[in-house]
Amino acid sequence: MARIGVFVCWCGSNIAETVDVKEVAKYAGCLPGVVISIDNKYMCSDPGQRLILDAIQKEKLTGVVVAACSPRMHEVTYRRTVAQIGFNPYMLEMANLREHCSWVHPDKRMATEKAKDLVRLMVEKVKRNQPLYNVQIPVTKKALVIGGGIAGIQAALDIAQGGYEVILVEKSPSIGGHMAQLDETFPTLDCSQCILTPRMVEVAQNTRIRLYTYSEVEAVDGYIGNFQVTIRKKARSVDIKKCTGCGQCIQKCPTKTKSEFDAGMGIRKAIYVPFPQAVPNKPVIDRDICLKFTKDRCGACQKVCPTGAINYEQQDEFVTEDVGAIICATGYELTETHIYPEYGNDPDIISGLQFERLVSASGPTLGELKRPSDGNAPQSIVFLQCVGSRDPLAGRPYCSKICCMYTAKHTMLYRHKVHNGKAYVFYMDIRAGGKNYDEFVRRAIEEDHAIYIRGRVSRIYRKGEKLIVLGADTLLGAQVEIEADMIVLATATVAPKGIEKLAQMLGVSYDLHNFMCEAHPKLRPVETNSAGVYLAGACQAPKDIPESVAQAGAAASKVLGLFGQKELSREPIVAQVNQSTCAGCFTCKEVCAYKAIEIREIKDKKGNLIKFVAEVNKGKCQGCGACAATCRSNSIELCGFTDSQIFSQINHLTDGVTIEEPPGEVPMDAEETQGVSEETEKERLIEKPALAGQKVKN
Amino acid sequence: MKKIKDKPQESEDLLLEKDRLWQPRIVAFLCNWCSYAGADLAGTSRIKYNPQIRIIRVPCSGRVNPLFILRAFIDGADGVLVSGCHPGDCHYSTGNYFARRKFALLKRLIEFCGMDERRIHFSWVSAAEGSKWSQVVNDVVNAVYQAGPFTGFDLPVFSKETEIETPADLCKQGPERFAYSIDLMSRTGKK
Amino acid sequence: MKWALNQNTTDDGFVARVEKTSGQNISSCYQCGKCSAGCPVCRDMDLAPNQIMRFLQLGIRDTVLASRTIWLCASCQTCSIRCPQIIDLARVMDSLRIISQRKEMESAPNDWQSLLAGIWNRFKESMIYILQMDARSNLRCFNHIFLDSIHYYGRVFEPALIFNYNINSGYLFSNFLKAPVMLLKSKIKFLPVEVRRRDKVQKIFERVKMMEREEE
Amino acid sequence: MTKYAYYPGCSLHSVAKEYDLSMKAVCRALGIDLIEIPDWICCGSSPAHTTSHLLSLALPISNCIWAENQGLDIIAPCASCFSRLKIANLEIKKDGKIRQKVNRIIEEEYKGTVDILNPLQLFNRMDMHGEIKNLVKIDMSGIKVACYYGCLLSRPGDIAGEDDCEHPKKMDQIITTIGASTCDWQCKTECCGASLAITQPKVAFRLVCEVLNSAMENGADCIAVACPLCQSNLDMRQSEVSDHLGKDIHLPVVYFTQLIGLAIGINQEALGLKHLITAPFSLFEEKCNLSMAIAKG
Ligand SMILES: Cc1cc2nc3c(=O)[nH]c(=O)nc-3n(C[C@H](O)[C@H](O)[C@H](O)COP(=O)(O)OP(=O)(O)OC[C@H]3O[C@@H](n4cnc5c(N)ncnc54)[C@H](O)[C@@H]3O)c2cc1C
Ligand SMILES: Cc1cc2nc3c(=O)[nH]c(=O)nc-3n(C[C@H](O)[C@H](O)[C@H](O)COP(=O)(O)OP(=O)(O)OC[C@H]3O[C@@H](n4cnc5c(N)ncnc54)[C@H](O)[C@@H]3O)c2cc1C
Ligand code: SF4
Ligand code: SF4
Ligand code: SF4
Ligand code: SF4
Ligand code: SF4
Ligand code: SF4
Ligand code: SF4
Ligand code: SF4
Repeated sequence: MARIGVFVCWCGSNIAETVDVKEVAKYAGCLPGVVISIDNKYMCSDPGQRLILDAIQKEKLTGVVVAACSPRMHEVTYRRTVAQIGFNPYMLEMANLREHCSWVHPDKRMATEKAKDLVRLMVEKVKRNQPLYNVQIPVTKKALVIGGGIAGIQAALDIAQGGYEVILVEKSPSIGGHMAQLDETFPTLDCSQCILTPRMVEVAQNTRIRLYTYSEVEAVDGYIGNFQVTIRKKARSVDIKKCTGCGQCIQKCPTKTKSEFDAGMGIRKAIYVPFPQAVPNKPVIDRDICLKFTKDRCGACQKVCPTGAINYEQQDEFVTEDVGAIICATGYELTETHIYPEYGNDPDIISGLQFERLVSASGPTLGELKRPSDGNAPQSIVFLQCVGSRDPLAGRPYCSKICCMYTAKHTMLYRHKVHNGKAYVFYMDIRAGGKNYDEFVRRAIEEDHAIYIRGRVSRIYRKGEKLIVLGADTLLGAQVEIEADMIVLATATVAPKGIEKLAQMLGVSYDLHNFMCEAHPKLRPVETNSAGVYLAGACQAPKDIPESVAQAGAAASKVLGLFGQKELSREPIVAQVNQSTCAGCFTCKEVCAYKAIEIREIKDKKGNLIKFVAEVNKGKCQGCGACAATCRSNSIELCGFTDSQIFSQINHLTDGVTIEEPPGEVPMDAEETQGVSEETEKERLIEKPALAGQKVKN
Repeated sequence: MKKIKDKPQESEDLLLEKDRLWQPRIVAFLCNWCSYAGADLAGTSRIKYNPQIRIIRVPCSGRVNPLFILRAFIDGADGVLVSGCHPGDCHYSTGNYFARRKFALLKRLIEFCGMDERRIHFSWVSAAEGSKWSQVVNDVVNAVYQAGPFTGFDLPVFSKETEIETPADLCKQGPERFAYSIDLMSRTGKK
Repeated sequence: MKWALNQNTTDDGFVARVEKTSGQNISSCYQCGKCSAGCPVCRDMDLAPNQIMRFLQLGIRDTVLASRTIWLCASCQTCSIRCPQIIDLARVMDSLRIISQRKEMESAPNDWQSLLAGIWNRFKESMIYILQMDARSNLRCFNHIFLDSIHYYGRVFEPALIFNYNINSGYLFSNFLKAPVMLLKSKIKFLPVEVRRRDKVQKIFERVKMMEREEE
Repeated sequence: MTKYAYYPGCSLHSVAKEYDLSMKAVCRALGIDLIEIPDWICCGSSPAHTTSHLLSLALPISNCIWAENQGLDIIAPCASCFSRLKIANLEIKKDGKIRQKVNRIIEEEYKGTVDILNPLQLFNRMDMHGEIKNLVKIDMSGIKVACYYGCLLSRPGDIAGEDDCEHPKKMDQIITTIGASTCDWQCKTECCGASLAITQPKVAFRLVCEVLNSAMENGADCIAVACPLCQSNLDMRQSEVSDHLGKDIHLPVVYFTQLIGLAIGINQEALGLKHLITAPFSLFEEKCNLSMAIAKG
């Protein structure tokens, strides 16, 4: 039998002024199940709290209702207090007499009536509370970083610095990401390679970092503190341990293709190291074009390799790792260059990234600016901003954020190479909000004399040697036609193709454009709604290097914070499945945003499968209750907010209403449940068709 | 709805008289993170509103089972309000979308049962919208007051002459109407 | 710089009307200028197409309606297919022409005499425009004669159309010079073909007018 | 035999009679039955849509009723008619309210089941390329054709159908099918200003100059069109254009159906070549070894 204590707080005069607290306490004392009901001037004060503790001990209370302020204010306080004497904190509830009553209803009679109701509802709820225990989760103190761009590199280094092990998975043959492809970087114009390469080497040398290049995450299981990840190490066809990186194989290889690293501006072999500073600096065979794999010929590389490192038989390898936290730093891609049919697909129209390669000293032209069609230096060049960005027609209304800045940078780099050349920029707005950013753009305009034209370009076509650019200057209100030798498109930044598969694996939501979603845009920018998974860099939204690095540091500090704890302790407000009634429909699984619902097999003693049921992973469940509201057989409950608790509140809304258990409610005892629900199930089955038939006839 | 039509026009005096006799009883299901906090803020800001509302706290509007609402009416409520975070702001990322879909369906059902639609309300109130909360409460109480005491469900009776709307019928009424029903189906159905 | 905006020059009702007739959201234009950049007629216009949008956004009715641009637009739709904000600017131009012409659609011929009378009236009217060097008369004039022809015959009788138009527009010789060539190539038909259901055509015109008046 | 309703429109009965003739002749040869919509009325062309939206829907739709009752799709060779018919149909399918209004105006019940096609789409839809190829008798490989689509066949997107509005290909495909070569030029879909030809001749003239000049520069022998407005606009002014540009422009502007007709050996007279203002005869005589005596009439 329930023994409930009610404690009504005056809150000085805050409550007592408009609510007759004495009357409320007296009323509460008469409610069935209440054994003690007291009022006090300040319940949260030390003597007030003592009152509660004494009553629990003296009256052997099974439940406590504190009728005071908002539970968002002091629930934690009171629960902590009662826990001190071994009373289950989740057997305590608060009735909100202050924020929801005395402060908002001036009429004393009405306020008192409402206060009585609120107390009554809580008494009824607490009668149905069950003792709950915090969920303790052990933590594997090893992190996984996916993506080896600047963001991933930074995050990995920071975590390793903090003393924990890191696994860095990169899908391409080398780490470095896009930053490795850049020439000089805004807003300082320092050389990208010079600042990036040392960090890459640091990654390679750090003993706490395990590097998997040419690898991809295949599966992710588990939850915060306890993830199991499967990594596919794609067959490199070169034994990294044996290879010395001498490069003889590459020299001998007869097969060529366009280099991805050079954004298609240069060529590479079938066996290749993507760029000279690659980490690891060991080649890989592109099996799609290698003659050995396509035509079973050649084998030159194997013949020439002094260490016998080439292995054509190598297979994809799978490794499983246990990690406690995951940082996703998979970066971005650019759209294809020729996305506007009205711009055509002339070879002299290139993307910003291709331009970077063309001007880079390590690029295919060794830094000499040559246009693709005839190798001449362009005497006039046109840059188009917002190509495919801020363009609902192309399906991307968002701003790519980095292109205003890199276009300004490109005009400078161009003018530094071709001193008398003319650089035109078509822009809509210049977005240069950052430290020293606008100054940088102004420098391009004022010192390097880039000609900025406000307007979009409608058409590009070739006329002999030249490309004709037909644009508008909206400040003049006139058309402009420019004869250009080369055109650079600031194409939109997009999420990497197929990244949604990884996001789904990680349980991270992604937006309309497949950028991964942070838990809160302002206050939790590096967390995701999947506990233990964090974001860094351009995978979340277009970002430049400073921002990517800042976010990587933030994500690393979140991981370090997590690893600093001995064990994770979580509130027990989680869902629970009544597996005897669960029909295994898994509707709950579909509504759970946290992928907390798993499929469990129920087997008999002989090990034969009886049925599949839902099971809640307490590590993942965040306690939203969507599943409980969805289950059609009422087989899943949210602890602390069970149907029975809520129905009892509804039930006692009006005085004098007969107290009956609502239909469809799950009785406490699972054994009983089975019989009942089977019967109702049968009834339903019989009744349904008959009903349907009737309706049609009428 | 039938009830509105049947309701006789009442004079000012009568309304005043009724005012003394009857007060609507309204249950509000508020999500813990936004609307409940918004109601708290109304309190800390001392914004006054109608006391005829009884709040039941739930973690998320997605926790609200439509049965809670029906049950509330059976158990003597005259009106129900469900309030959660603004779309896109859900603490649990998608809970309020599920809530929205469920309620669109429930609303149809409740209208079908002949219930005055002024009895059932949904709103988005954020933790920063104390004054909006008080406004919502007053609006809801007013609407329910207009609807009068809840006396029970009033299922429509289909005679042979009454035509039942099927999707095919909707088609006949022109594409907009049909589009609407499809839209409704898709909104209430699964993602 | 020209003076454009104050509270006397704006007319929100006008913007709403343009939005309704065209079905386009005027405020979604972000002034990128791509429409003007590709417009084949832009260099002959007094306001570039994106400027028309801008004036509309600000609700400056008179400047828009007085602009040559709306009469020069060739309805080629280049702007519409390339606008990043998916605005059908050609439709906006159409709506502006419709709005500007609405008043003048009243009189319509129902026999030879009134057809002639109509032509004579338009002649007088357009002479006035010509004297004022007003570009928009041309298209309006053409539209009326064209539609009158359909209204009366059910089809366009092109030679008469061009002939009438040339008289009316004052470009007496521009296309008229082509007539001999066209005759030579036997491109011109001498007798108009009348459709049998002429009354029906006339009904269509009347009902359209009626419904449009209802809508206003 | 495949049957289609045929909507010639005003132009094909007057200034563009050669389009009418050649279209019918080619269809006959390909086994396509064209049935002219009885007692059709004008589609209203651009004067209607720049004057009244409802009128611009009601006029075209009143012509579609017959085809709908017969269960036929409509072929509208004139690009302007095609565009008006197609747009009206699309709008009516999209918007039930508009449909009701239009039905009230035309006092008939139109459901919008008719599909509107232009000849390019027709040949493409029925996959006529193989058949045309089989019928080709004349070697056309000597001539280089600039296929000109103009505005009305390529814009807006739902008009162009499967074709790309910036780089349409359907006409080029047909021209290559009959053995001639096509050229890649930038004015394929540029506006020729036909709708301004009468009201703003100066503007139209500038646009014509640009189109003709570009075709010339890209080495075209002739321009193929599928629109009477483009045809007359580009055809009529070539002597003035020559004066203006200071170079001799002589580019026959022929309907693509006339080219098909020639290639598959249709009776030259039936193609109405003599109605073209810029005479194409010497071109065909020189480059295709054709005797054009009959065509000259
Ligand atoms: C033309 C151009 C010029 C620029 N210039 C500048 C500049 O001057 N200054 C500046 O600050 N910024 C500049 N930027 C922006 C800069 O490139 C980015 O801010 C930066 O590269 C973002 O780093 P990241 O690590 O987030 O992403 P990335 O560099 O894209 O790295 C992501 C890495 O993850 C890997 N990856 C992707 N998917 C997977 C997967 N599923 N599994 C494993 N690995 C995966 C990729 O292979 C890649 O190595 C420029 C960008 C462009 C396009
Ligand atoms: C009008 C306006 C509207 C804005 N709107 C938005 C918006 O809608 N969204 C958005 O994201 N951002 C907005 N911002 C920006 C936002 O305010 C800032 O990004 C944010 O407040 C920065 O936080 P902070 O902690 O860095 O600095 P601050 O908020 O300035 O906090 C610094 C604190 O340090 C204290 N302090 C200063 N010096 C000392 C010292 N010597 N010793 C001890 N304490 C010191 C100050 O008293 C202060 O409390 C807006 C800004 C403005 C001006
Ligand atoms: S030749 Fe052998 S050792 Fe040298 S780089 Fe190639 S694989 Fe490595
Ligand atoms: S076997 Fe393949 S990778 Fe090796 S040299 Fe030949 S083509 Fe190149
Ligand atoms: S950053 Fe600049 S160029 Fe890039 S999309 Fe945004 S506004 Fe356009
Ligand atoms: S200073 Fe402020 S208002 Fe101006 S461009 Fe920068 S962010 Fe915008
Ligand atoms: S919705 Fe209910 S019955 Fe279905 S799987 Fe989940 S718990 Fe089981
Ligand atoms: S309570 Fe929410 S998070 Fe937990 S299992 Fe149910 S739906 Fe998932
Ligand atoms: S193209 Fe569209 S958005 Fe750009 S200025 Fe023109 S109408 Fe406005
Ligand atoms: S439709 Fe009119 S405004 Fe638009 S591009 Fe063509 S001529 Fe210019």
